[in-house]
Amino acid sequence: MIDIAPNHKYGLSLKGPVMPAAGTFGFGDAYPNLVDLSLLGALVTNPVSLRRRRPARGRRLAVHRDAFVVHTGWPNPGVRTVVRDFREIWAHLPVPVIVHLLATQPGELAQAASRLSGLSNVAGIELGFTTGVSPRLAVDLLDAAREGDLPVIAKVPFERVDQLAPHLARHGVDAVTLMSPPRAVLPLLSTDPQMPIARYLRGRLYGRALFPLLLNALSRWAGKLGCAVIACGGIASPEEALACINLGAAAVQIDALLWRDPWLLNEIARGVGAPQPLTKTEAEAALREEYNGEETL
Amino acid sequence: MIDIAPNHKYGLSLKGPVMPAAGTFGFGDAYPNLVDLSLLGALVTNPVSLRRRRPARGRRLAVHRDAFVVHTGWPNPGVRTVVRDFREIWAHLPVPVIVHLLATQPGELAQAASRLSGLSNVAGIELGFTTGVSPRLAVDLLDAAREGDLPVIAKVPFERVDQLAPHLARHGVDAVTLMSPPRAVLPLLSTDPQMPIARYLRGRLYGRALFPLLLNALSRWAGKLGCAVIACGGIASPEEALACINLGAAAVQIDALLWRDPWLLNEIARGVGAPQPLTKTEAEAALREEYNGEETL
Amino acid sequence: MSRVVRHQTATLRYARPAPPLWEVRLDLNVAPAAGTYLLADFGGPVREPLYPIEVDDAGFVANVARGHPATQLLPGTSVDVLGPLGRGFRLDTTGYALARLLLIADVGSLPLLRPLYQAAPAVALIVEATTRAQIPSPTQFPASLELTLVTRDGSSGYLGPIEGNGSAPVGIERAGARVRELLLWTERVCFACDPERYPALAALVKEVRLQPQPDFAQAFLRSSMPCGVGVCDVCRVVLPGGEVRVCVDGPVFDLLSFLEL
Amino acid sequence: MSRVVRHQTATLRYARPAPPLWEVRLDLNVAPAAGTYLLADFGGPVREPLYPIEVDDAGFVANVARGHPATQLLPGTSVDVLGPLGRGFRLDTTGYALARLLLIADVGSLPLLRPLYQAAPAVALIVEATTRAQIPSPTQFPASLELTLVTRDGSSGYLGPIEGNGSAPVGIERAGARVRELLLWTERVCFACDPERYPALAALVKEVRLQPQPDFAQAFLRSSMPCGVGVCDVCRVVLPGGEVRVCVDGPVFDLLSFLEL
Ligand SMILES: Cc1cc2nc3c(=O)[nH]c(=O)nc-3n(C[C@H](O)[C@H](O)[C@H](O)COP(=O)(O)OP(=O)(O)OC[C@H]3O[C@@H](n4cnc5c(N)ncnc54)[C@H](O)[C@@H]3O)c2cc1C
Ligand SMILES: Cc1cc2nc3c(=O)[nH]c(=O)nc-3n(C[C@H](O)[C@H](O)[C@H](O)COP(=O)(O)OP(=O)(O)OC[C@H]3O[C@@H](n4cnc5c(N)ncnc54)[C@H](O)[C@@H]3O)c2cc1C
Ligand SMILES: Cc1cc2nc3c(=O)[nH]c(=O)nc-3n(C[C@H](O)[C@H](O)[C@H](O)COP(=O)(O)O)c2cc1C
Ligand SMILES: Cc1cc2nc3c(=O)[nH]c(=O)nc-3n(C[C@H](O)[C@H](O)[C@H](O)COP(=O)(O)O)c2cc1C
Ligand code: FES
Ligand code: FES
Repeated sequence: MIDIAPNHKYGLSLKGPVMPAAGTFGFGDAYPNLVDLSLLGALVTNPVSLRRRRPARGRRLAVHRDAFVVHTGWPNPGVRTVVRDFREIWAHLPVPVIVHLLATQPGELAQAASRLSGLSNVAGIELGFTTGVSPRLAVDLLDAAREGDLPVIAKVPFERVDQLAPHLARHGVDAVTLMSPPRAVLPLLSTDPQMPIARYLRGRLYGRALFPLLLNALSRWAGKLGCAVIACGGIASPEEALACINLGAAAVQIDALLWRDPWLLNEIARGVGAPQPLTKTEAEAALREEYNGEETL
Repeated sequence: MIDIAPNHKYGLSLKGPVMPAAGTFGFGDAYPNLVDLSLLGALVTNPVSLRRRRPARGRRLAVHRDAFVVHTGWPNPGVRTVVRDFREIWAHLPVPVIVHLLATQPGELAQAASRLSGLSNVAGIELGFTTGVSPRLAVDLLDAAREGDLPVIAKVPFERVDQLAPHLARHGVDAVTLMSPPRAVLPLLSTDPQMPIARYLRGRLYGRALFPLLLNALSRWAGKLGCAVIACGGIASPEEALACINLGAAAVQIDALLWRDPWLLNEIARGVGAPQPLTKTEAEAALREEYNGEETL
Repeated sequence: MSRVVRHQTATLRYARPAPPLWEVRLDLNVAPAAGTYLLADFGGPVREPLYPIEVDDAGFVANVARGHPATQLLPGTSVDVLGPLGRGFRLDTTGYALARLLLIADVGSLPLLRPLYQAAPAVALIVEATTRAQIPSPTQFPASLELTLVTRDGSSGYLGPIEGNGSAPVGIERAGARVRELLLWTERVCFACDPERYPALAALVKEVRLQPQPDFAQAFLRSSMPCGVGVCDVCRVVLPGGEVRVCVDGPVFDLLSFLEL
Repeated sequence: MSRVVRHQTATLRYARPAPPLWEVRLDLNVAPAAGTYLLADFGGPVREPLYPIEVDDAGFVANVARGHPATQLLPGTSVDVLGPLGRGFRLDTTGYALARLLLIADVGSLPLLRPLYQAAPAVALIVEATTRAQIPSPTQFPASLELTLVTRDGSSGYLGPIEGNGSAPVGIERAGARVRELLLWTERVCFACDPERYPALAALVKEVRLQPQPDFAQAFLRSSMPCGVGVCDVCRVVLPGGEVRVCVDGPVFDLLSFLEL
């Protein structure tokens, strides 16, 4: 068992290090025959807000080579309806459920978090922040989420890892997920030859190219925060999951790449087994940069 | 002609919007028969420091799908030797030369910049910063570079665009290049089955996946800084160059993708011609996000 | 909502030009019904929907864009597919066999209705194009199909649009009366048009049939669908009749979901 | 420094297993000399170096790793290549034809010297392996080649390492004397070994030949080479003899550049 919230009164124990990322796997019932949930460490739900959110309009997917941009606006029916529709399903899943809450306003977040207290098999909250969240608001949101009694994981936007990860760790977050996807923009090509690029799509970036960016974030922060770190971003094989765990990640989330290959979740869970991260010294040695002497003359 | 430094006493006029990125094209003599320099707007040199820098040791390239990480430590023989070896070549190139200077320490940078004054056909300086440069040091470096009399372009590290681009613009930089490549890490697989990931390589990330990240940076800053913006990051076709120009980029740099296809420089130069960016209103319309109403209830 | 998701290995039989698109044929154990789809892995970072435009026991044909990676595959190549997925056209829910079926399509979306050309003893098809040149030759349709051609410029057949009203220039006939006649005649009508027209088409159906049964009129809706199982929310849209996910609630919807209230 | 860079379209003739690697043959107008290389575009984000291990008028053979995209290509596929690039082995710079040539290789790098097997009337080859099982069968070498086998464990041929000294167990012979003898005999020596050994091998050559001519001993150096024209600095290394770029200054260097001072 891996406890990713050892300082929390309940803790948050996982049988294994692999879980789906918020927004990629629904609420637990989408792949009944393609994914064996019992091989996973946890189920992370799609993002949920206090109130209902409506889907964005217009084109919402743009593919560019090995990467793609998704923009949905995180539609969801609101926490009350989600709990009503899924609490029974969650109670009977073979793995603990971590509910991803969209964190905008502390008062609302506290209400949403309190609705998750005492639900059978709901074992933690993961917070999603907007990219522009200030460090102060992020801490207020963390405190609000802790008004419920569940361990709280903060999923930190890619652009803000260096600023928010240590700050939230200092303020007692139970674990940190590095990282929510970068914001990105792609042109939407039109058929009008006069105006071939009439629109751009801004959204979250997914794809295998996130992986080297994730490893960079891990190499800077895993093992240095005093709390567990969960790796998320373009992981697509057991080897890549192990490369994250070696750098100190306690667990890994598989993101939108599982839409193409849902069985990736099980393949990675089987492939990594119950791995041991490198020691701090080993990790430092593995990352040491090799220079041939600095400026001379 | 495109003047990317209209407020500078000499200006910096380009015949066209396409140029190579620093570190990808050498000093002007590497592709004599594969690239017609006269189709370009400028030549940006490889990075140069005041003193000689030695190459990094060990493995320096790691490829991951569509992306790759490069770590060189920017070796170069120092500005004096570079000027000695290339001033004649530069003087006879059919395009103006922009020398990329590695900016670490203001005193050294001022010396390096002053060595470039008065060189025939050297028309500008582009500054490269370390990722961790503080805003204050960045401005000190900018001021140091301006002690020479050439227009100064600041190439802003990917991770620091939001912080440094507006700051340097307020302090009077002539133009900004968005963006120098993200830092990234990849595992170097070893043949030892006991320790398959014995080393990681940290370096600059290149590849087509940078393009959606570049467009995001442009969409946030081009047209809002009061100075010219040069786009750099994963551009690989005339369409992609136009997508940058539409968002307000005055010029584009083609980066390490040209190692595979050096003729890309000419293809893109021919393909974009003398393009017109969208008006501000058009660009805003093209970027408008489409939501279906915000939270309700 | 929970449903089994089939995972199959299809075999590419051929890929050939069918201007302006290409046609690919895939052999497959469980072939898709009209209006359902498969999510195929052609090497990109997301799967792509394939909509059947011809179906038989051994597989199906779908259209892809020119230059699509499928057009480069050799016959015999294995293609990993999820599906069939989604809710297709529903022709047999009323307990008795359908005798009369009406199909209405833009010329661009017409292939999506092709699997329905012989779905009932009497099938009528209304095709609308911008102008005459776009209309496929009548020899491309089965003789049994009762064909009505409509153009937006009146250059051939009736003058469109299908949902339009008003008078026509001398010598040209408006589509309106003919469309209404067929809507009264049919037991079901299946649409494959630009979705922006569905609200007006829904209003037309409502006006002609007064109280149409659920699914009397059905409309095909295209969308990006990276997951196909309802988790990614890329295909989630707000219709006047409620919020839906195209991948699992569609791609075929009751046209009346588009009726603006 | 400025030099013309050739851009060619090669044709893949075959790709076949040659355990532990694969062999690919490319047809090409200007074929590479021994020790030079081509940068081939196999669809990845950077080009990959191909080193010739067999060359004839119509093209060349190179090794690639198992699972490499080239192993999936069909015969006849076009491959975009830059080159030949770099400075290869230099056998004819002294103005007269070479009579005696010595080749020295680790078993792993041995194929790189294969194009030199008949480069002179008398060619001697010293191959070193860790153990007997790694040594290729003698039938794989031309009969004209004078072959010396060395193993690190003494399980076959002489006891290595080539650059080593000291006494050997009874019944086993050290490579040292034999290597020295051949070094005295030859007019040129070409190395393809683990580069970490080059400083010691350079010292050995220096010791045996006292004042070797430039390029008397030449050593092949492998490197990642994304650009091949000296601009990216990925292949720039500091040798004791000075800073070099493997792609344009090599891949074949005077072994004495590795001599530690
Ligand atoms: C009408 C409307 C409806 C909306 N509905 C939704 C919705 O349904 N769902 C939803 O998720 N959002 C929604 N949004 C929010 C939207 O996606 C943006 O997050 C919001 O518009 C903030 O954008 P902005 O233009 O103020 O600033 P932005 O430019 O988007 O930035 C917001 C903040 O994030 C920071 N930031 C952004 N990117 C970076 C970066 N790369 N690096 C560092 N900091 C960064 C900025 O500095 C700023 O403080 C809606 C917005 C509007 C106007
Ligand atoms: C012996 C030695 C030799 C060196 N030689 C060279 C050389 O030849 N060439 C060369 O280029 N460099 C060289 N360096 C510098 C090296 O590449 C790093 O830049 C340097 O080590 C700083 O690293 P750090 O561990 O202090 O912090 P790092 O973690 O590397 O970060 C340095 C700064 O950048 C900020 N930063 C880094 N990444 C991000 C990010 N993603 N987002 C926001 N901020 C970020 C950090 O907050 C910090 O302030 C050398 C370093 C050493 C130790
Ligand atoms: C309540 C709320 C929560 C958000 N959480 C995240 C998050 O966890 N990760 C992220 O990248 N962006 C987050 N964002 C900010 C982004 O602007 C964007 O809305 C979000 O990523 C959803 O992506 P999309 O709207 O492009 O589909 C959030 C925005 C809101 C309004
Ligand atoms: C003098 C100096 C200048 C630098 N300029 C840049 C730059 O322009 N862009 C960048 O991404 N990193 C820059 N860096 C910071 C990085 O740490 C890194 O050294 C540089 O990108 C070179 O990449 P590499 O060492 O991985 O090859 C610079 C570092 C130094 C010491
Ligand atoms: S395609 Fe993912 S929810 Fe419909
Ligand atoms: S391969 Fe680029 S400098 Fe040698």
